[in-house]
Amino acid sequence: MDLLLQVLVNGILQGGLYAIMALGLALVWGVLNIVNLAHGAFIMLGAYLSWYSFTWLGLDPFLGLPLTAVLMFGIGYAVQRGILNLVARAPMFNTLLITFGLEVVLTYLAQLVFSADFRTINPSYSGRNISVLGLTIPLVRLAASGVAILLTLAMWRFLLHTRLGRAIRATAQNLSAARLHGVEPRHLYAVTFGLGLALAGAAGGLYGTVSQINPYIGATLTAKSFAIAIIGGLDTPLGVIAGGLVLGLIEALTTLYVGPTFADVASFGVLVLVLIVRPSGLLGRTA
Amino acid sequence: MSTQDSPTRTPPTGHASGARPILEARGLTRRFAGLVAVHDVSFALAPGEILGFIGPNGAGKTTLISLLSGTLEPTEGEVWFDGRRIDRMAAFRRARLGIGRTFQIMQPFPGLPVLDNVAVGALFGRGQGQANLALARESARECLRFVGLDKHVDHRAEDLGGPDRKRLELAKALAMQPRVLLCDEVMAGLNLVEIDEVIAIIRKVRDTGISIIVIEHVIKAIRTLSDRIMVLHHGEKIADGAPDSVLTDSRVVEAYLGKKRA
Amino acid sequence: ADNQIVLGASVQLTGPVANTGRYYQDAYRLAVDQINRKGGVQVGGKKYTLALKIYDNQSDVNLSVRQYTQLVSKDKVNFLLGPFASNFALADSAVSEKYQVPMVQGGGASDQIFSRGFKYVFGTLAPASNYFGSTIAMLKQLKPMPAQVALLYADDAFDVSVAKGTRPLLEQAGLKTTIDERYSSNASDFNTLLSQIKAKQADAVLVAGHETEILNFIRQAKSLDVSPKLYSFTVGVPSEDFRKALGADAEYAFGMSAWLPNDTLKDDWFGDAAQFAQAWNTQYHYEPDYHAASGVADVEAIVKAIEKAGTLDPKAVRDALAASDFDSLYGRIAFADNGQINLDQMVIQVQDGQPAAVFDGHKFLRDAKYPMPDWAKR
Amino acid sequence: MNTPTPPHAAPDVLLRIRDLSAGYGLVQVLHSVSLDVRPAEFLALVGSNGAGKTTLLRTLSGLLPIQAGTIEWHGSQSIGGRTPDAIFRLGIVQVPEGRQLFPRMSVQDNLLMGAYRRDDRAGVRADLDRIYGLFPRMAERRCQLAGSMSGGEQQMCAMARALMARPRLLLVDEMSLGLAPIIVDQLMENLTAIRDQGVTILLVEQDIHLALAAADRAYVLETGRIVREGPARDLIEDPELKRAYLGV
Amino acid sequence: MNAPRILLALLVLAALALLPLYGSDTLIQFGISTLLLAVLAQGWNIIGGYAGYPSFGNSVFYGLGAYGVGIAMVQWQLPFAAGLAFGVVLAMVFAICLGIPVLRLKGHYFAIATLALAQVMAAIVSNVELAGQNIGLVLPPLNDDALFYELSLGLLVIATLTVWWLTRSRFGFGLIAIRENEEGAVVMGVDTTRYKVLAFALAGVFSALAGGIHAYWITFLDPESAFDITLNVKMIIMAVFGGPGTILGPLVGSLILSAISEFLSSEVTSIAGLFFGAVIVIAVVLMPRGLADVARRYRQAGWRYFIENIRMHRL
Ligand SMILES: Nc1ncnc2c1ncn2[C@@H]1O[C@H](COP(=O)(O)OP(=O)(O)OP(=O)(O)O)[C@@H](O)[C@H]1O
Ligand SMILES: Nc1ncnc2c1ncn2[C@@H]1O[C@H](COP(=O)(O)OP(=O)(O)OP(=O)(O)O)[C@@H](O)[C@H]1O
Ligand SMILES: [Mg+2]
Ligand SMILES: [Mg+2]
Repeated sequence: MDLLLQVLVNGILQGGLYAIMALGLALVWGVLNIVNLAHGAFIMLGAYLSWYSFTWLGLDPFLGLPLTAVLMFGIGYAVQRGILNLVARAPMFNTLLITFGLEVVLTYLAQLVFSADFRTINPSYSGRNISVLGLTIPLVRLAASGVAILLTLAMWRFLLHTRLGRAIRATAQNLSAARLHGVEPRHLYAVTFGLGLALAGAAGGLYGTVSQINPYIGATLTAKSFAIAIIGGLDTPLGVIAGGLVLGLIEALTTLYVGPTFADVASFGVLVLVLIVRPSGLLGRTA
Repeated sequence: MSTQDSPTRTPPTGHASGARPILEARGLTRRFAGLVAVHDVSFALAPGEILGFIGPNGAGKTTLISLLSGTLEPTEGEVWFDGRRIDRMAAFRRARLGIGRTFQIMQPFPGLPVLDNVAVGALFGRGQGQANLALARESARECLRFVGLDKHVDHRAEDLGGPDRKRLELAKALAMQPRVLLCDEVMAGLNLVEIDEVIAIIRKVRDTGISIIVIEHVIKAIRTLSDRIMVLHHGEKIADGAPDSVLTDSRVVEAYLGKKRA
Repeated sequence: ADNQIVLGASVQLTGPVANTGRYYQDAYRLAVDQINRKGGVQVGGKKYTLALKIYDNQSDVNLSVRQYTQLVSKDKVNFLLGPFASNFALADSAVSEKYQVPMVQGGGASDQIFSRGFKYVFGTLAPASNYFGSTIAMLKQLKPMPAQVALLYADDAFDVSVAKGTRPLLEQAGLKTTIDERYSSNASDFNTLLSQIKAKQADAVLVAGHETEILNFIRQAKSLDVSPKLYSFTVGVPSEDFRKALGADAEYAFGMSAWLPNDTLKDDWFGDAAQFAQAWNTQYHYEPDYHAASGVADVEAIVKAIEKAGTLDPKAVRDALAASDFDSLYGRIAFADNGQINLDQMVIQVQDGQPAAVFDGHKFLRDAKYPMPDWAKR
Repeated sequence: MNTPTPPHAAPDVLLRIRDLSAGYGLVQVLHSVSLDVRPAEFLALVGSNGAGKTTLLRTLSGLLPIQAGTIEWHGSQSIGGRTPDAIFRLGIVQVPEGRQLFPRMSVQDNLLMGAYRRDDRAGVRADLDRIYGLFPRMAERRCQLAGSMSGGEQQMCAMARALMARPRLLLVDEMSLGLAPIIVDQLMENLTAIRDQGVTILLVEQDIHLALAAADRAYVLETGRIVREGPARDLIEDPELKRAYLGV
Repeated sequence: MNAPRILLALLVLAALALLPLYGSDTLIQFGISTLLLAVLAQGWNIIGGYAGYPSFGNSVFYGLGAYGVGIAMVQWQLPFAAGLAFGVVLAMVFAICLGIPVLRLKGHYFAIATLALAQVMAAIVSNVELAGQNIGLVLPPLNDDALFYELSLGLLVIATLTVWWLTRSRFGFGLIAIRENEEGAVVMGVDTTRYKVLAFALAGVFSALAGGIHAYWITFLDPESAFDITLNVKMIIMAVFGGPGTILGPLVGSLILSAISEFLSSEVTSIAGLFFGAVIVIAVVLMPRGLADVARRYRQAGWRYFIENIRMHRL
């Protein structure tokens, strides 16, 4: 019983991290209709930025998050304006291909610049934990999930209740109508992509506090993010939280009851099921 | 709902001629989450008849057409075609039986030449014995001539202008050699002269023995074209009968035409 | 040039396995340079220098096969050195077999490589099935002896081989296995497994996996406050990268190595293993581990065989390789009939930030820090 | 039919189009179109299918590039080369063909998108109330997703959204397409009311009767060229037009 | 196709078929892997290019084909041909059983669903005793690259002929209709489900054959290499680069990209990956409609073609 509870707690904490990993992907996908295969690579980049700000500037990884996010926003803005925008109206495959190309470039650049060494962001409190009712709750994970959920909620409020957020949603739904109402899509697209990467950057920073980092972690993270975004639905950031938690719990429970190698089978199986039964995701609205 | 032993009823309302209806709906209902788009609608279409559907926006006209053509499944009710029950039949089978439709939001094959757009109908429609591409293209050409689109056979469908697209929709449906043709607002956005042209085309189609349902908001067209008009409102049938009597019905005027036009 | 002997290899310089792949490139380079500096190779009275041709296979097996073919058929290298990792060695050894060019490889330990009856592949890593052998021998001598063992292994050919070999050893030793789980390679979340370890109170945890996973495993063990009496890992512990990434948390981790930079290991070219480690450090600014030493031994084995055969003829050199028997900085090199070396794994443990040899398969070389203290008490 | 030279632009011209050519890529649709829009007038633009009416509106809004000619706003400011959002900021607002709502946003969010470029929060609030007064149906449905409404309601929503931008020139394309007659009449009354409040209206309409009955002045566009221009009342009686568009 | 073109095609084919006589061993090996990749791209072309369903799961077929050969030859000691047949059967069963639900999804969703299937296949097979679990299967080596080369070439020719037949058959016409507008196709009588599943299965058959040949050639397979999901991206890139929905596009695309990649990995070795990524990005930006479109329109537009392309496709 205790074990089950502990495993559920693990799953939920992991789910919070998953949510923020997928949030940027879902935003970019939902709004720009770009399936960003380089998303994981950008998370990796964010993790490295965090690592450098921790080891070189001595910045606490949580305090360093805003810095990472701002840098990543700038990178995202530039990448969208300078590259992705060039194929914004080309057939769908192209964005898949171009983001794949970006992923390859980023990964290899990362290996050149950062080397293939493994890194960890290891602040003094990284291994601390608190005990509640016989359950062990890792502090950093708790904080990371907390930050993740806060950021997701903030994103939700932003999209729903601010002018810019509304414009982003509007552009997602009808580009030419948005242009006819004063939206400058080039700027807005770049801002959206920048936001997506800022979130990826934050996700990377948080990821680095609980996992090791190397140039090749991207692909797996991209795949995970897909699963989460689709299970939760692209419509609302709240869906992403749901997707993250569902995935975290499925993985934890499958590992416990069936075996760790089935965790992927189970999570991608659920993904396919959700797609077939409810393509708009668990919390998405059916059109 | 059982497929076999539903008793054959006489159509609740019908054209004067006693012939067996080619297409019949019995108690059709379609719900979308929390909304009844079509509610218990029954009607029958006699062979060679032109039946007009009108009703306010959102009344359920397009939904009804989709239930008949099979792009939507009814929540309740039955559809009969020439003595066969077809409401659970896949859309493509209905097409092969001889139900052709056009779409209010036009559905061309955008990247294909106009000719091939229509050839799809010839290859897969009721005349689908025609597995030969060349023959299919030949009959497509004929259909295009029929609707007056033969100048544009080589254009890509997406480059056509509005009215030509409407014509293309018609030609595609006709190439299937349908026995029933369902037209959803093929005249919207045309001017009066063009409307007259389309009216003439539809009449010619009827003269080849095809039964037709037309949805239209252009009152002049629906009045001249229809043998009978059925009015939907909030998914329910509120009137059904000869054009003149239906168009002066007070409920129809109030819900649809407006006092100014009565 | 006609007084050159060219050795060819395709290794992982980029891609997910690049982290370990680079040891092989660095080892081959250092060995070749050192041998040339010491006068090259004597073949039938003539002096040859060694040259190296290395390709990057981008961690792609298909590409590596192609590159080995290119090395043999187009670049006409004389002999082959190996890639890293068992699945690569498995595919690439087929090339050496086909062209009958000897390949000495120190990157693949899986038993399959040597069970195909191939004549031209030689391996300098200890057999995968016996990786945990010495560790289990040590477990029996520890006080208190661990009662319950957890065995975790990644789902790739090598680690599954390790697990397969470990199970009977555990049984013979009379140790009870409470957890025996395979996990996906690249898994980053070990929380559930760790919670199970804690719940089932496993005393000793044996993990066969990759360094990335092991880093995550240890960090998560700390944050979940899971402290078994002992844990031991197939990889990571000997490498400097591992200790740098974990810092103080690397302490107490057991591992294994067939090699440590020990001045008792004498060598013709480097003097001894300690001097070799020094040379490596000045050259590359990181510490060598057994991958590195095994890579150097590969080059040395070829050179010894050439000199013994007195010709560059691949068949003759192959036969000389099969009959190898010499001491190197890596240990005694003598291949069994299947082409694989059999070295005993030493049990090592991170003590005061350095990997220290603790147990040699039969007896303790120094005290093991056992049992591992609780995380809170470190 | 000969192209009438427009009377020399009076000082009170809001939008002056001269010799405008535009189209899609290599396809030229508009050929040397000249047209004046005066402040606070209700101007109709009619013509058969494919004449280029939509193309003209899209060019005015900056969705299509100008191939030749000039468009001047308020005497001097040129529209050529401006992006749609810049043109929108001048006060030129379009109700596009086919409504083009933001389907998965609420009615209220759609209306607020109309006010995307406005910074006066209080003013936006006030306008929202005013417009809910003008379109009571929208007030009822303010939380409904726009895409789930019926066609007529969607058209109303599109009009209301455009008004939220406080347009100085309102371009309306094919207002009546696919709408029930009763709704068409209702929207037409709304348009006249808006004009009376000082907003200039350029209405593109297939139904000539409808357009000419409500407009002050009208232009007739035929295969990309202006072929007629004058007070709407006069054009209704024009025998040539009757033959071309009314089929009599 | 006119006579000179057919003649040219035959000449090229003859030159390719005779390559083992004059080509180096590496060239032949490069040929085998390139031809097999081209088969994959061509197979993808059927479902992705013609039916418009961007499958990211064709690697599953490839893997099943490989395991068909592996299991038949290693576990049952059957001949190679029987292994190929077994692999094809596996692929067809998969295409039909999973194609029916998954082909109901569209666009990105279909892409992701198939990607997910590709992801789990490795995990599933690694639990199958018969398939050697994670350790994989080691096949008896057959040192006859010329044979593998000719087999691959033959397979590619058959795949290409099949695609050529598609373009002039009712079946292919139906697929194109589905690609252009599925809802429109249904109401015109196209049995979309059956056609899509058939296209998926057809793509699967070719991919499985390629996988089978590859497995025997490389003599070793494990779940990770057999169900390598990056293979999906590769075949799609090649097809899209050449021009999806054309007969020769995928073929030319894979030839050119393989050549570039091979050149890079032997010439600039450790930054080859970097360059390859950059080449893809640049190629997509300059010609988002594939080589086929360049071939069609380059003659009129010349170098301006690329600039026009950017102007046309950017926002
Ligand atoms: N897929 C759907 N999901 C939810 N509601 C739907 C769906 N399709 C139609 N509806 C709703 O059903 C009702 C009937 O729609 P339908 O399209 O049949 O109307 P219509 O009579 O054709 O209207 P119009 O004259 O505007 O074309 C509308 O209120 C519409 O919003
Ligand atoms: N996207 C496009 N690409 C190429 N040509 C186009 C495009 N859209 C329209 N056209 C062509 O431009 C011409 C004018 O079209 P436009 O839509 O402006 O006409 P319209 O007067 O608005 O007609 P309608 O009454 O049908 O709306 C037509 O011949 C049409 O075929
Ligand atoms: Mg309708
Ligand atoms: Mg128009």
